Amino acid sequence: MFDHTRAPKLSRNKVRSMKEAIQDSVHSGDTILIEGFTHLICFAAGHEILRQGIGNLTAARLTPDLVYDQLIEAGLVKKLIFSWAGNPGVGSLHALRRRTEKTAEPMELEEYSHFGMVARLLAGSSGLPFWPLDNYRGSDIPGANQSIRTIECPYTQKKFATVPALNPDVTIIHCQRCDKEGNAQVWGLLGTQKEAVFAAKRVIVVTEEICETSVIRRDPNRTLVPGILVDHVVHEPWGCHPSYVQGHYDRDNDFYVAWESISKDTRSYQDYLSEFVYSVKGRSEYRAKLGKGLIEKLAAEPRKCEGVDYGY
Amino acid sequence: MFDHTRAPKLSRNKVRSMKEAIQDSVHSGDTILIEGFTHLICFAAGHEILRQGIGNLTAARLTPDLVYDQLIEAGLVKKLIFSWAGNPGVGSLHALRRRTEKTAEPMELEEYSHFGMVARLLAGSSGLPFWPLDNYRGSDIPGANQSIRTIECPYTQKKFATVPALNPDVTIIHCQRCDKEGNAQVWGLLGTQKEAVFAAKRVIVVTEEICETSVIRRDPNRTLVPGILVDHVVHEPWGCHPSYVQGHYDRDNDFYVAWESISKDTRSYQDYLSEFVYSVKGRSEYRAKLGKGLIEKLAAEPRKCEGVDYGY
Amino acid sequence: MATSLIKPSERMAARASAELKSQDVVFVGIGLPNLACNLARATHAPELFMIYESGAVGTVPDRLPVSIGDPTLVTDSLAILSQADIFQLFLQGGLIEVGFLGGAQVDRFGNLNTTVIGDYTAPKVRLPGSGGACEIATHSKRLLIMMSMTPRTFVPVVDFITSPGHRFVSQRTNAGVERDKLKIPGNGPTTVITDVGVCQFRSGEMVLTELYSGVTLDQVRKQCGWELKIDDNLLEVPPPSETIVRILREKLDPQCLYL
Amino acid sequence: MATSLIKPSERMAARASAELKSQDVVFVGIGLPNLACNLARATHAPELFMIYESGAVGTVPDRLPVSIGDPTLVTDSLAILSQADIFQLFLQGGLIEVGFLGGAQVDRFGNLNTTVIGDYTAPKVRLPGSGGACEIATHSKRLLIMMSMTPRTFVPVVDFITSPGHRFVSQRTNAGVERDKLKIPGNGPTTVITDVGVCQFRSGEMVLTELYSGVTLDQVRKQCGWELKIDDNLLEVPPPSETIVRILREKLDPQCLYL
Repeated sequence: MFDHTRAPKLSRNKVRSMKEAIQDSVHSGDTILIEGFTHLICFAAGHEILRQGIGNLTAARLTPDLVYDQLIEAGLVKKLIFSWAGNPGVGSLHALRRRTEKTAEPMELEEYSHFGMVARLLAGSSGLPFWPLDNYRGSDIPGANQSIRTIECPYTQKKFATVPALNPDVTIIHCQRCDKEGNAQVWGLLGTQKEAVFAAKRVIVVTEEICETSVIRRDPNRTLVPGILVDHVVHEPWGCHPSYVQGHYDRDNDFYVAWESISKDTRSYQDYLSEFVYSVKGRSEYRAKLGKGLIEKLAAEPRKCEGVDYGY
Repeated sequence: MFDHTRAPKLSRNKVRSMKEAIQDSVHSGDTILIEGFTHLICFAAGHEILRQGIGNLTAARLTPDLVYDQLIEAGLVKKLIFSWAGNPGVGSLHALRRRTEKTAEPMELEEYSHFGMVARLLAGSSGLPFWPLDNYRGSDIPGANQSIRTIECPYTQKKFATVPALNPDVTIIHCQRCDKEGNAQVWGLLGTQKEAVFAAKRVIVVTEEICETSVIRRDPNRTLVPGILVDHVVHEPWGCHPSYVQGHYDRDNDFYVAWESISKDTRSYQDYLSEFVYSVKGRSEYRAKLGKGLIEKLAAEPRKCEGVDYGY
Repeated sequence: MATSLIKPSERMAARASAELKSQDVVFVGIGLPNLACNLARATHAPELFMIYESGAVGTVPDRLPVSIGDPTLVTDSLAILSQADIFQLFLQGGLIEVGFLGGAQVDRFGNLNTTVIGDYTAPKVRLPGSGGACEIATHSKRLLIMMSMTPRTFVPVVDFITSPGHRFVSQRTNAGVERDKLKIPGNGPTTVITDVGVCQFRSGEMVLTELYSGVTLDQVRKQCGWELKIDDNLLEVPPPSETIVRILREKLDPQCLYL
Repeated sequence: MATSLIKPSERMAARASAELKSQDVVFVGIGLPNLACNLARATHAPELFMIYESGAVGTVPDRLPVSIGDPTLVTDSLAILSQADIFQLFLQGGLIEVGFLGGAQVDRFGNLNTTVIGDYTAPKVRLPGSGGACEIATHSKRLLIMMSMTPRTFVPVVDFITSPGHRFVSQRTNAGVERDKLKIPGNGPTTVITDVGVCQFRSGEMVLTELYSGVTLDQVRKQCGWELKIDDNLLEVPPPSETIVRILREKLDPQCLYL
């Protein structure tokens, strides 16, 4: 929880390279949150953290997904805060399993349900140290996580669960478009991106497209994150692959399926990281490696909606 | 607070006249909430309640505004739940003042701040009996309202204020467009419309325009209220005057200013109600009485934004 | 089409879809539940109202979503809400009528484990965890469970209660307590759809009420980790019609992602 | 332009605008605060970042908003948020640097009354109530108060503390308590801009630090309901420049809504 000490971020031009933004905002020992629920998971940011080898991280996310599993495989994560750790619709996160099953030195896990993680971010973003939710009665989850506590309603005397605020040192989100000040517009699935940004000490917004502020101002209801929360803006087209960006490119479901066998074995896992992360300088090289065929296959077919009228 | 007893409302065609919708949804003794913060205040609904003379109401709103003052003047309100009762930027709500100052039989008031009212609706919409907020310490408001209580954070042992859930019997909102099922899209100021709808037992959506469901589906992020919450849809262009609808018509600020003298005196107040409420059958007659000049003056100048791409 | 050619997963999807009525508001999970919902929509329940925990409301997917956040769930949906709204307004607000869950283990009271096999701190198998399961089990008015029945999955005591059923017999915190005493808002599991038959809950305990044609009671008894109660009026469920199998195979899951 | 022609409200707006720096994040109220903010934006603080409790963020109004929900605040703003987000994320989240309030009564500790004159249950005057005032006074890092000084408005004890100042001497719940003891997150009132001069707070109590040119200390003493402390280094504030007065009159409030 903050004590009203955050300063608004009002610089006019926050555009940095991914390398600069990560270097400046992500430090060894940080609690990080790369947000995005299936949609808008910024793999480009995860890969840059891998390249810079920033370790000792507490990694928080509802769904660690492949992006955090890669950080775990590289040994950069000391603790995982999460609610569902799998490869959606496919299988397991194998680095995570190797670090938790039959190991002498298991990784620290702090585990909630999705609602619990959402509630942690609601508290963190709202300046409250806790958030109440009607959940967990009868479940063993609170027994496995001492941070889940109870509170009594002053009106009904009913007991409710609470979770503590989550305030990441740095939150990274990806959006369809933002201006140089970081005013970010998102459509399609919103996940907990807004809450994750408002909860964080430092914020990086990665974007498919940098637009003029006038574009933002023409449709202010579309803005998910006001720029005064944002430290750095990174322009990184295709920054989410194999995740997706509505209106830009589809999810690479084949990759998620293939990942099961790539990641099951440490050797092929390391080979993958070596080829697609460590030996590329950044996202444009990565994109080139994907190949034109795949890029064309995943590129979205246009399906534009109508605008609305803001006149008065 | 609900006990999971609400049924979703899945009728395909919910379109009714304002008369039918009010008759069916608003009953004597109800707690009502006509939502809208400056923007989208549905005077047409308030006027229909006046015409039907539905009384004994508990009227809840952050800003009672002129629309509730008229219900008070007509003697239909037994209790007001609110946070700011004035004529914004102009003066007082005179019916309310007559019922609270130097009167033998004062109206019952339950008073919060805006944040407190918002928090009541957050609780009501979220299925919790209370909502915590960091507020009211040092203020006399909790001393004047026993419903504001405190709760102790299980992590920091700090005390926070709580307010109880507000679950209106009926919520009425106004929107720019919705389909016949009540899927409602709103832009411009959002107030607490979403929370008010999710908190209510019955919901009326009044709209400037009824559109095809395909229009809603082309831009699903624009939807504020899913139709499964909605009982009735009323098509009522200019239903908010003297309030406004972004993209349709401006606020009639001159009327709000003129209201100060109309409402100061009971005689002129009743004359107004007689002419603009009781002697008209509905909104189209009211609109005709406004006159072409005013309609033209208030009609919005178009200022359309661009659409976005939902392809994949 | 001979019954023998029909896969158990197809029978499960077909039987689960029959649980859904047009206009039910259902919280859709990934995998077989998703197939079952889309089958219902393609057959007897065209107005099934589907909500996904990713935030998509009133979806009309035109391909089988591989994940609950697939872009096809967004395009042409009625509304996209934040996950805070999905969990607070829809689930906690009591608006979800039907929830769907599966798991690695289930016990006779419908307690589900998707967290660990073995001890929590030193697990034999680390499973994905709750995701939305705990709150779906807490708040859905009706909860449907879809799981293949084996002695390893239908167990006397689950290793971890991720999602609460009707009575809690875990060695952990809630041993012996009943659901109603804890004032859990949703009604708990109502039906378990397996690959051999269907169970309902009587006084909070699973009872086999339907057996798939071609399956014997002996087979079921061997698959279940406890002595499963059998209903006096056990029904035999015929195989799904050729039409339904064709819709499943050709239209809904031609790549056999879940079948 | 002679000083005598300048209205007190113009001096207040001009002096208040000087409190605002470019890039301050300010929570704008209606009336004179709104004029002051827009004057700052039109002069020395073009990048003043304005947020309205109605949900408009980063506004650039091209006419004087008559209400805090005026459509001109929406068009071309940077973002529109729900009021839940404004109060929870921005105010309670501690992102508002400058808040602006006025009231019917203020005491020496900066406690503000916008609720009732007289007894709460049988008031002489029923005022509008808090609106967002209580939470603005609770959470703004700096709080500016704008009020004309009269013996009826600057009172020894306010009839009702709507919005907390630095020390609470109400006959109601919080008599004698200091702000810090209650762990109120914002820093409380910092400056009071009146029609005769400006006060700052020293150890939580108002001290007159600036006197408008043409106003005497005697006049101030007559206007204040308690023995107002006077700063040793009392400054004289010159009248606003002709340019500023012209912007106020011709550009910002030609209809004299607030001037």
